[in-house]
Amino acid sequence: MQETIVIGVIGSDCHAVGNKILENVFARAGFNVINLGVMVSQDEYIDAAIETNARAILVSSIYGHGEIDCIGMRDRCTERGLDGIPLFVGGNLVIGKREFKDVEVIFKGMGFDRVFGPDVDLQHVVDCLHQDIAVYNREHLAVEAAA
Amino acid sequence: MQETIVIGVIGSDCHAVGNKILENVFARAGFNVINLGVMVSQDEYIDAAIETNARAILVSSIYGHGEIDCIGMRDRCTERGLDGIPLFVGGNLVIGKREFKDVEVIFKGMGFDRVFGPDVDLQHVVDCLHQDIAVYNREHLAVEAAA
Amino acid sequence: MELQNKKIELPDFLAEREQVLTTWPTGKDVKFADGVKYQESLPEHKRFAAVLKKADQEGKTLSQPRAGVALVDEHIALLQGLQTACDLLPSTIDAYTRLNRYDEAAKGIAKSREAGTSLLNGFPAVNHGLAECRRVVEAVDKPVQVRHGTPDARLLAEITLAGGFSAYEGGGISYNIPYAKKVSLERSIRDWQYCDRLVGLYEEHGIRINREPFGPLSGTLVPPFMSHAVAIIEGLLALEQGVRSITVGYGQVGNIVQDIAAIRSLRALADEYFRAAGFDDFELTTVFHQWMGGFPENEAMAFSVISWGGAIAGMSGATKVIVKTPHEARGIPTMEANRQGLNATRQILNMVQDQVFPASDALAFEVELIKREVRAVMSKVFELGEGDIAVGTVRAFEAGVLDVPFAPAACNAGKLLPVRDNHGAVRVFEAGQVPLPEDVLTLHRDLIAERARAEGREPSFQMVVDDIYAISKSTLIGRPAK
Amino acid sequence: MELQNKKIELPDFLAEREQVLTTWPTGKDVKFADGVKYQESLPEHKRFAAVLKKADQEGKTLSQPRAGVALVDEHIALLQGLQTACDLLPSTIDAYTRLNRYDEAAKGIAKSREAGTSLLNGFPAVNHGLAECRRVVEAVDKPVQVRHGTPDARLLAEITLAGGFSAYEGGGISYNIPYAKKVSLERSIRDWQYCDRLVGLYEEHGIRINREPFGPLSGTLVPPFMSHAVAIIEGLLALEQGVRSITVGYGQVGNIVQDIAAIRSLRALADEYFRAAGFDDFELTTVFHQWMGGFPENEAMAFSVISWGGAIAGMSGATKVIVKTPHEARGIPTMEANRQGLNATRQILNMVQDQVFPASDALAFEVELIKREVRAVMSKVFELGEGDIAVGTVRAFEAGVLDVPFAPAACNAGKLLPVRDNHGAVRVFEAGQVPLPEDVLTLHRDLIAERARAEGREPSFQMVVDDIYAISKSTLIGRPAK
Ligand code: B12
Ligand code: B12
Repeated sequence: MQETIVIGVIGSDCHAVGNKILENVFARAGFNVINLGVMVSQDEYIDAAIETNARAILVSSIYGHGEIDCIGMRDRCTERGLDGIPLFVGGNLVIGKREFKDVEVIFKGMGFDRVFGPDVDLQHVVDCLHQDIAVYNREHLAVEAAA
Repeated sequence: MQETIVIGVIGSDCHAVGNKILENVFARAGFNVINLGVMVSQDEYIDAAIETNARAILVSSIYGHGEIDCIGMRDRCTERGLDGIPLFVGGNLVIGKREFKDVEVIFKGMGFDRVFGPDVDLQHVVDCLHQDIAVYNREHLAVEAAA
Repeated sequence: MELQNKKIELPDFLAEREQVLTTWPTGKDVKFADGVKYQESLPEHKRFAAVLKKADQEGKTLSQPRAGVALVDEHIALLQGLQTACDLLPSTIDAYTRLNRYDEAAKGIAKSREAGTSLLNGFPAVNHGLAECRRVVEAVDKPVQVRHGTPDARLLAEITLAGGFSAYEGGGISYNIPYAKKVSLERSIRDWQYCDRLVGLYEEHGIRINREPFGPLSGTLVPPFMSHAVAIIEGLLALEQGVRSITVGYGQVGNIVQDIAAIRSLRALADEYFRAAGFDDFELTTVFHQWMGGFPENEAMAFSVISWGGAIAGMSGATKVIVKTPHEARGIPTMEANRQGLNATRQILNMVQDQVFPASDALAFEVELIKREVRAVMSKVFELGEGDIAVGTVRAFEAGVLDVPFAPAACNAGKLLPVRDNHGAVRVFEAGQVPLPEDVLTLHRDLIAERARAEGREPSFQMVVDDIYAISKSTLIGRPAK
Repeated sequence: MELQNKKIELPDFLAEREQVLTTWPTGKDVKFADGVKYQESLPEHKRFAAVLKKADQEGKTLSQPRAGVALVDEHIALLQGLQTACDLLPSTIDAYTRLNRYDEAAKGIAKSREAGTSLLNGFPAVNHGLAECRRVVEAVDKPVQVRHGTPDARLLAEITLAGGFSAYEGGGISYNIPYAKKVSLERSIRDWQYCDRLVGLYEEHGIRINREPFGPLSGTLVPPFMSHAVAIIEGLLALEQGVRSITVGYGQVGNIVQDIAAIRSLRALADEYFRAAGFDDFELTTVFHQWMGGFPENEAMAFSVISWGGAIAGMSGATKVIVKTPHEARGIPTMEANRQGLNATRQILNMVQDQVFPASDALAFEVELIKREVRAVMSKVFELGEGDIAVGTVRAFEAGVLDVPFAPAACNAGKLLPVRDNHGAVRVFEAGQVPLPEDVLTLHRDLIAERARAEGREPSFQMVVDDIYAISKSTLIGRPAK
């Protein structure tokens, strides 16, 4: 089954190149990719995910304001009924050159399931997606169906 | 009065370029420069200084073995009657990139009056020479004359 | 709004101005006469246009970093730390301000105060306002330019120019297409006519402000002719509004012959088009941007990319070079990293300064090729605009005649696909609707085929992707792994 | 001793060998047959000549650091740390060993053990002996070369070649003139004939050892023609003794045209002279040394010097490049600094690898100029030697026909004074007795005069001194401060 995922670059961020590559990679990996492009607001991701019944949201932030733009994203998902939807974030997430593990702590703290640096191997991300979507389908959507 | 100074590169060191420049600079500054060139042993400096009645010995070490080659130089001078002669050392004195102040401590510990890094301003060295030779002439040679 | 390339009438400008100055509270402090007086008070060595002109006359290449942080005192400390290692200073504006989201910039300022470190990717000049901008200008001893990426940069221009900045980067195309998503080109060109008109007004009052179209666009495999066309159009639009000091720009692609040919042809073409449009009293200079695409993360490797850019900038004869840092792949550089980039650049600029890149058939060929490509595109733009370059530009983007690779703007066709040839020069793989002459297209096709043969694969989007990553993975050309 | 360029008779060689092996206790472990067997056991990818040949065929430029420390385990760790960042490995020998002062080297080893850090500026291979050398070779996965500066390198060669090193740098001129003070040229040439004969003997037994005359000489403003003449002579001497893999070298001067012309002419001339001497079964490759003179202390600036060297090495088509480090101005580099130099070099090599430096009149002119200069010098050397190049070389140094600037050797005239021209190329300011054609001398004089005019001063020794310091002070040409 072709799973749907939503991707885009959050906030006021205009970096388009990585986004075009992510679309290409995930599409070739068999996903139905809804690409919102650059400068996407939290609600735009969520609208798209609800509309397309997506199984994961992948947020990019390249320009450094990720630490501000991503605040509250998880709560907003939950609020709007996307309970437990896999939330990935990747890119140059904070201002300046900082240790990746510190950056990871910040974004995990915000409720992102997976945090990736700019040099991530995208094949690894595809694997993570399959894995997390499987769990999501089993746990959350099963619960929903039962409810 | 034209003071005589002895210069040369100590040990098995073949670096000749700085030595040629030092000769040129000190000669233009008015010194009578006895240049022993490269690969000079401790005794060769001292022989030359005695022979020419020199007022200072300037040792170069560029190749990194300075820390070994310079051991005992001050004692040898004293032994051979060059009591208190101004002893300068300069160049890339030790192996590796180390803090200059640590290098200075080592060579001052060996009895060198002045220690210089490779980026020293040679005009400053000329000033130091004049100063130290004046003191040497006053203190040591006066003593000698009195004796 | 009826867009046309025509100097904005003063009354219309002033009426618009009143409105612009109310879009954020700090606007109310700006008085034009006071701005002129303040600019007049700046000494020659802090006037951007004058310093550029001198360098141009002496055949020197000046260096300039990018730098900007959230808070004024920190920003001053940063520029003071950099000015001993460079010739020209920037103030890079944060991304919220670029999109006129001053409330978010305000939040960023507050959070940065809390965090004790800048959480913004630039200096929010509008929020800080006129007096603070002057504090910046006064605290440093080199000319300062506003560098940003703002489709509607009217208020920013009002505040920073009255604030003593003496150069202003950007343009209605170059600060829309790579930087925005939904801003119409009519809108951004019109708003930049305002900025240029403001600069023209300063000019009328004896204050020369330098204007610099942003050359690199998306920074990613942009063929020289396309960025040249944009730079020339923005130059023409600026001249019409009264701008007189113009620095046309170009982002390094990494092939020595193409890069040197690009700067040479850029200068020649700009001069030619500006004169053909009836202008002859402008000061034209050039800027070379060190590689603007993805950088290697390894800092030693990054130094080589920086250095190579510096070498080509110097040998091409560019008037200034915009300098990257060893932190590029990762994040906003520290002052120290920024200084390292500048020092590396200074060394290589000094080393190539007196060297002449030899005249050769290969170089002449590449210069001629770029010139023909630019002329083909420009004449179509004029044709579409029925003689009006502003109108022609909007229609050309609609038609895909002007087309910037990898740009986010909705009004950009995105059909032009570049790829490197077997020597690393950027060529056109898919032309989309860009009207290159048939023989030129054949040439590009042949050059790309040569590479494809060498790699034993067909040219494809994967080849393009490989090229996008290449420099960050330590090569120029994205060859398949053996 | 009657010096001549003639293959040493085997019995004479063997008799001498017996004596050589007794000059330090570790010599007794060396057995030639065992050395051959050991060399035979090395896999192809650890054989220097084979790896060079492959690179040459593929048009690649390989990178090689300098590195050596006092103790074996530390030396192994160092090479292991470097091998992931380079193509070829070195073992740089310490300065005591270079002068056969093995007792002092022993002291240095002892003191290094005590200090817990290397107090020697290289790896004392003779003191460590055969088995320890093999331990080094076995611990790494790339070919290893002995790099030194030893006038009498006979014992070192015996031990290291039997120890599995597969390349040996040096020569009777290039390891005397810049490295020694009182060693006669007859002596060093004769001792290097021994080394070459040893390599020839390995060759006769099917083991190809690469030999590399040391190109840069004093590393300080050496005009290309002079180092070319030395490299060609050492190549001829080596060929005569049976050497078959030869890498001729050159130290960067910093002017792009002169440097590229130097590598091109070096290869062409070496090939020409080697063939003219009746050899046709040699493998010829080239090595480009990144700037060998004084470096800037600022590491970012040093990176630019390194990178520029890498760029030119790549574009000149040199087979390998010897890499400097950001610590160069200060001291023996740490492994990390050495890796940084290699990483920077790798990046730029990869970026220029597929670029062709365009053919131009300027380049062709410079190639032709160097060729004429070399031919003029070489024909005088042959003439002085009455056809014997070994004899001719000794007489040529005596006569100042061969003359290396700033070299310490007493047998070097030191009359040749180089200085940069107005574009940074190294020219002849005072020719001494070097027999350059009159029109060539006039050309040099005119080029230097052009610079002098530009600087508003007469050419002088001060100008030379300014050039010596220039790169370390961040410029190529030592212009007077304005
Ligand atoms: C090209 C570029 C630009 C171009 C962008 C053109 C365009 N519209 O796309 C231009 C010149 C316009 C530009 C502008 C700016 N830029 Co910029 N830019 C770059 C640069 C050089 C390359 C980016 C790129 O295209 N890389 C290639 C792609 C393929 O890689 P990528 O973007 O990283 O994406 C990959 C990964 O990150 C990862 N990934 C990304 N998202 C996600 C999400 C998930 C879930 C996963 C798994 C993976 C993942 O996968 C992607 C594909 O491999 C980088 C530095 C660098 N990387 O070398 C700076 C950089 C990103 N820019 C930066 C900044 C700050 C800006 C500006 C604000 C200007 C400024 N102050 O300097 C403006 C942005 C304004 C705005 N509104 O956004 C900073 C960000 C700083 C920080 N985070 O601390 C960088 C890092 C440079 C720096 N060191 O200062 N930029
Ligand atoms: C050129 C050079 C060579 C040439 C020398 C040619 C010749 N015969 O002169 C060659 C290629 C032959 C060479 C060989 C070696 N070199 Co070398 N060489 C250099 C280099 C690049 C420049 C030296 C130079 O000429 N500088 C220009 C002159 C003008 O400056 P200077 O020599 O520093 O002298 C000035 C100052 O030091 C000062 N000064 C010097 N002495 C004194 C004394 C007093 C009293 C005062 C006040 C001032 C003073 O004033 C001088 C004039 O301004 C330096 C690195 C650098 N500096 O960039 C390495 C360097 C000096 N070499 C080095 C080494 C180790 C060697 C070798 C052992 C090989 C090796 N292992 O790498 C061999 C030496 C063998 C031997 N027997 O000595 C190391 C020394 C390392 C250390 N100290 O830790 C250096 C620093 C490179 C490095 N980072 O590894 N080298």
